[in-house]
Amino acid sequence: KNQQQPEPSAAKKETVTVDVGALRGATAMGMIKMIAEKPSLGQGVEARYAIEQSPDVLSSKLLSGEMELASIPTNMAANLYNKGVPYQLAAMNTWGVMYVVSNGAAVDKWADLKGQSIRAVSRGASSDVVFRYLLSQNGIDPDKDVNLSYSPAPVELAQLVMAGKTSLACLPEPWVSVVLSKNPQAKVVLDLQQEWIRILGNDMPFAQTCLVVNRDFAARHPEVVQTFLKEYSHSINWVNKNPAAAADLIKENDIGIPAEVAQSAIPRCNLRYMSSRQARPAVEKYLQVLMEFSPETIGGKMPDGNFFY
Amino acid sequence: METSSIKTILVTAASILVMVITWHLLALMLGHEYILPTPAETARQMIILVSSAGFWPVVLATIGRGLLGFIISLGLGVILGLVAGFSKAAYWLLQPWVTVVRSTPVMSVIILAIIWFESNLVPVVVTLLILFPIIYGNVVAGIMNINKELLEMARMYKVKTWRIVTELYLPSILPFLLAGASTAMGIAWKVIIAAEILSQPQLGIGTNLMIAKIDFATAQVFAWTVVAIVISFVFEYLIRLIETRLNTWS
Amino acid sequence: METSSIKTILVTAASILVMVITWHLLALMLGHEYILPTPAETARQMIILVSSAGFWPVVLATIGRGLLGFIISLGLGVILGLVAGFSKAAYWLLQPWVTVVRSTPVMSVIILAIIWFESNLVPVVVTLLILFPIIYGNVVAGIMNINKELLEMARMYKVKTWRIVTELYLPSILPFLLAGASTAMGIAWKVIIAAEILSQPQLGIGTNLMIAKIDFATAQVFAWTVVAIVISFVFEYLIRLIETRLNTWS
Amino acid sequence: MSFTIDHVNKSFAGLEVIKDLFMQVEENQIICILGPSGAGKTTLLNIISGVIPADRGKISGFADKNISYLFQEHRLLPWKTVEDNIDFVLKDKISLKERKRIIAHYLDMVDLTAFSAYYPSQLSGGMKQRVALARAFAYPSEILLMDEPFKGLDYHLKRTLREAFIKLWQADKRSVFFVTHDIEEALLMGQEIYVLTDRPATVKGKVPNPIPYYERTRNNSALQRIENEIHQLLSSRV
Amino acid sequence: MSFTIDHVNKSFAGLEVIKDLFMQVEENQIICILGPSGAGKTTLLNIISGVIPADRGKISGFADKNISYLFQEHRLLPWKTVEDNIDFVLKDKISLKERKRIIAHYLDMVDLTAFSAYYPSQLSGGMKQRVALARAFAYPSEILLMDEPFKGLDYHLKRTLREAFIKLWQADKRSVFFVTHDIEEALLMGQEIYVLTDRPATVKGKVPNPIPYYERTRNNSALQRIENEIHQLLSSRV
Ligand SMILES: Nc1ncnc2c1ncn2[C@@H]1O[C@H](COP(=O)(O)OP(=O)(O)OP(=O)(O)O)[C@@H](O)[C@H]1O
Ligand SMILES: Nc1ncnc2c1ncn2[C@@H]1O[C@H](COP(=O)(O)OP(=O)(O)OP(=O)(O)O)[C@@H](O)[C@H]1O
Ligand SMILES: [Mg+2]
Ligand SMILES: [Mg+2]
Repeated sequence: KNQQQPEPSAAKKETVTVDVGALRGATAMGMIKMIAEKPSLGQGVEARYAIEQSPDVLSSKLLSGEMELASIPTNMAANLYNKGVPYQLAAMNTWGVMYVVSNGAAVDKWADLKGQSIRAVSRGASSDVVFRYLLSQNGIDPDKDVNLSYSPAPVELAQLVMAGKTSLACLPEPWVSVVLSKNPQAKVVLDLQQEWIRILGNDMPFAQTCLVVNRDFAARHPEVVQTFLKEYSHSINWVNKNPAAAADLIKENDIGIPAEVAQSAIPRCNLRYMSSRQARPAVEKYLQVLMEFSPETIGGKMPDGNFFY
Repeated sequence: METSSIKTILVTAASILVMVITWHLLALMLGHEYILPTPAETARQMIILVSSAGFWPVVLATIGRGLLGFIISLGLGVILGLVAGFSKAAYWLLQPWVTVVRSTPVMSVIILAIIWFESNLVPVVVTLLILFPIIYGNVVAGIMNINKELLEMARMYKVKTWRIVTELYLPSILPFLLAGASTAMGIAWKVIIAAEILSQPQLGIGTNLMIAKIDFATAQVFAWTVVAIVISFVFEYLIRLIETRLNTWS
Repeated sequence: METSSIKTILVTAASILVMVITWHLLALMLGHEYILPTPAETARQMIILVSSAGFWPVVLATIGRGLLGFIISLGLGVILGLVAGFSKAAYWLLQPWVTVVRSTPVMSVIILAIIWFESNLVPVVVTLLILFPIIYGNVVAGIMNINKELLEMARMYKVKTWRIVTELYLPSILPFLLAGASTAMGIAWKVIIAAEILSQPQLGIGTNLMIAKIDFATAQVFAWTVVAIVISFVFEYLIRLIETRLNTWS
Repeated sequence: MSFTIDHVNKSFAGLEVIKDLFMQVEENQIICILGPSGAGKTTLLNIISGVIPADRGKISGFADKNISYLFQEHRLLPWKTVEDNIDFVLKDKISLKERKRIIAHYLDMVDLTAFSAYYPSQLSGGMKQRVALARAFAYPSEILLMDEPFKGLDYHLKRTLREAFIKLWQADKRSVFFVTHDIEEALLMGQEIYVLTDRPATVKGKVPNPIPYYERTRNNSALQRIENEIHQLLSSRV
Repeated sequence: MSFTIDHVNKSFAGLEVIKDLFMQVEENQIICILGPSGAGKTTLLNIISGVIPADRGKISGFADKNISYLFQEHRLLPWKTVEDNIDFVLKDKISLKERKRIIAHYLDMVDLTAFSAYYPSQLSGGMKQRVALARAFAYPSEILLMDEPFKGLDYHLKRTLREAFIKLWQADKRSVFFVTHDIEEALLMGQEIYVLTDRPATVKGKVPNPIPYYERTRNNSALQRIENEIHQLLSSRV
């Protein structure tokens, strides 16, 4: 479907289609201005934004190389790279959206979690690994000292918290905001991002999601990628500065975030554009932790330097 | 007949009433609309849904997929079932494939399905994976339970094989086939919606149900659920009509 | 008997071989291990899996859930099926409930299931929602097809109702029941795994399969899938054994 | 006490099968019923037994009685052995020990002792008929409805069973309604022989047969007269 | 050409049913077979027809022939009407028009013209038997295997059918193997009457019956002699 030719200069009229994907939810948030306004990425370049609702659909498009650019979890990017799927980390966009929400449980420091029942999302996923890592760094054995149970998706967990059926939940944004808006009892008690910074002494929280670019596409159309990254960084900055306006766009474009909470969710989403070179140390730190704790989540090894675009 | 069908309707209505009341009480008990909305709230949402412009295309898309999956399952189930019923060798040849189709988790092959088929067809394929074994199993059981004496008679009178199949085997397995078909038809809607949730076609009850779910519009989730149940009711009724039409002889 | 069972094994083995070769060729064609691993790679993963310490508890947990779901479905299906088969009124009372159970998408009620049951039991409940209608439908069909002359005979000779149920109805519906049970048993593993993916219990093939899947450890996904298929094979064989033991008379 | 079948009518979807059929018979008699194939004999027994209702007319004397109905088809449970098929109708009524004795007794009578553990599918046509016969005899009843009980049996067996039946009846008199196509059988067994018309069945005539059983032999001239009477009745037009 | 059943043996799970049974019969004859219930007559017909194989022994002359087998049970398809049940065995062999004619002819012969659109479940026992009979007659065959064809029929119908059958056979001679329990029937129909022993069945004796059909009446003394011979054979011990 990419009608490009080997030498773009030879056929300038040729249109280039750029498929950009993200999963419904926070990963799509920073992109909302682009989704809404579809800024030009160059002459004859047509960008198509697909916000996938089903992780399987997004996965299948990445595995079959159908996407040129996509916003996905960083560990998934590393994993795909390690498996030989031709995607590179183009830029960082989100630095952690994980919070512990309490629904009546008296918790305000990590030690308070000991002996508690906590619900989290998706056993074995990177967010789970990070949570377990932070627990164990605080001297809490995730398998013994707490009673962890899981929901398949954040929606169900959010519903449980809203209904007061669980007293502690480790939730991602924007579901945190949803819960807070619907259940006045609920409050954020712990911020996994801050805890990460505290424990690892980094200046950045964990590198949760990133933008990947198809390697072949990047090689063929570097200028398109450059333009995209510029627009993307714009978009993220704009969202951070104009949460209300961003919320309006989110409402208009339905990216799976309940419009009422988008505005309050944005500050907690830690959206920040960072080029891949700049982000590399933080990303590697993050991947290193995953590597130690659960190597499968990043494909069994640390990605080499070519991972970074 | 007249009074008994009135009775039937009354009993069914009473049963539905009890169900709705139970639902209402449970909803009150739970007290959280976003977990279990009341029937009234669901009804309100349903009215909004049904009167919205996009309703029928969505419903028809799902019905189309369900029917397609069902018909392919029926065709494959009957043909392969007959083949397996006829020949022991064919049975044992097919058995591993049927077992694989029957027990392979959808999750394991969903990515393959999405890559190989377009998102409109994935639910059809997934439905096939559940409905086909139901129909196949019942057809094979029907053949195993065929009246061997009638078969001997037909062979003795040198009736052509295709006549034996269509005029002796098919009517014999009909009760099994109808049981399988009616169960399959009932389950089809649940399965097709689950598959639509996985593959997210543009139009589909599953797609809408998932969107409603993510938006915590639980009443809307239940409204779509009721739509699915109503579809199931309608097709169940159709199958029952076919059943009585086919069974004039006993 | 001896030679025919050897033949059976050969035919089945040949069929499995063809399947594995097809799989291998498809895997080569696709050329991406993370989309479709080769049988060899899957086998390697299986060996790693089976020899790991956590393997058996996981498998046993899933088998336990599957069996529990199956047995409850069987019990409910047979009892309610008999009740519905006996009395038209009961049938019409139950019908709406069965339709609802049969066609309600799991997604719509998963949250209720999570609230009402613990995560170990949720898969059992979800399995029930699919297996019960299969067995119920077949039992009802079996009763509809009961030999009315035998029934008249039993009534004439004033045989007690519970004897009529156990000694006339049950053997009569056996072919239908076995067809339903064997289909249900086959589908059970697929369903239980899907449900484990939804409820994520600590131990369970579905939980592990899902983790492998989000890690793109596709060979491991397929290894777990093969485990599910093997379980299905084993239980299919057990059902067949029961079938031949129960059917000594024809 | 007596039985009355009082102007019974029965139609199946417009086909008149029984029309104004009237019978009044004494208790504890063997009533033989002759009539063309498809006349309505089985339908009559079905009405008497309550298996199907009459359209019009009344029957009296049969209510609350235990009835052994030997159906026209054997109606054996295919998944039960010969023994268990008989036991099926005796259970909960008779003690185990007594049941064993009764079953053994009647299996011996129909010459199937060696086949007590056989399933119906392993029996010959006549053998299945005999099991059904043994079941009807074994069941403790006041009324016996028998629809061609000895069909498919050979000459000798028929005679043996006929004689055994008479002996049984003499020892313990029950009311028997005996449908047959065999005129000789009717002559040898019946105390009253009803001849039915062709469909719609009604009583064409009834021939009493007061000859004591021990005198009913081939050359008994009184019996021959009755036989002629029956033959005349059968061939007469109404 | 002739048929040979050459020392055939058959056992079912240890139960010896047919033992060294030998028969040699000419073509186009009516062979009647008498024997006790459960002897092995049906088993013999099943072996002849190829439904079941013999354990030992050979049968010859039957291969490649079209056989009309009137089974001991009616074996009608419950979902087909009387007419369609007969049509079922004629289709693809005979043109539609001819089939209609044949079906009408034989339904008339068994007196079921009015019931051509009935389903088996709506027929009486004797009527079902007659449909099976019509089907066997209608099917174009060289060999007729008939297992108690006239059972369950009334006296008059039996006679009519017997006569129709003889007439049919005289017009178009076929080889008939006719199992019956009715000695009179065997006498009136058979050209050779085989009497079998009780299980295990073997030939106890064979009685030729050369009397032409028009002379076979009740008072024919030659026929009575044959009857006596058969009675003696039946009661003799081997
Ligand atoms: N499948 C079988 N398994 C075991 N025994 C069998 C089977 N089929 C027939 N038999 C036995 O073979 C014997 C002969 O049966 P067959 O049906 O040939 O008798 P028959 O002479 O036709 O008797 P009838 O006059 O009662 O029809 C019987 O004792 C029967 O129990
Ligand atoms: N369910 C039914 N529907 C329609 N017609 C029926 C039904 N049952 C019986 N009949 C008709 O009723 C008539 C009498 O049947 P019945 O069985 O009483 O005859 P019968 O006298 O017992 O004959 P046979 O001696 O052949 O057994 C037959 O013509 C039959 O076709
Ligand atoms: Mg009758
Ligand atoms: Mg026989």
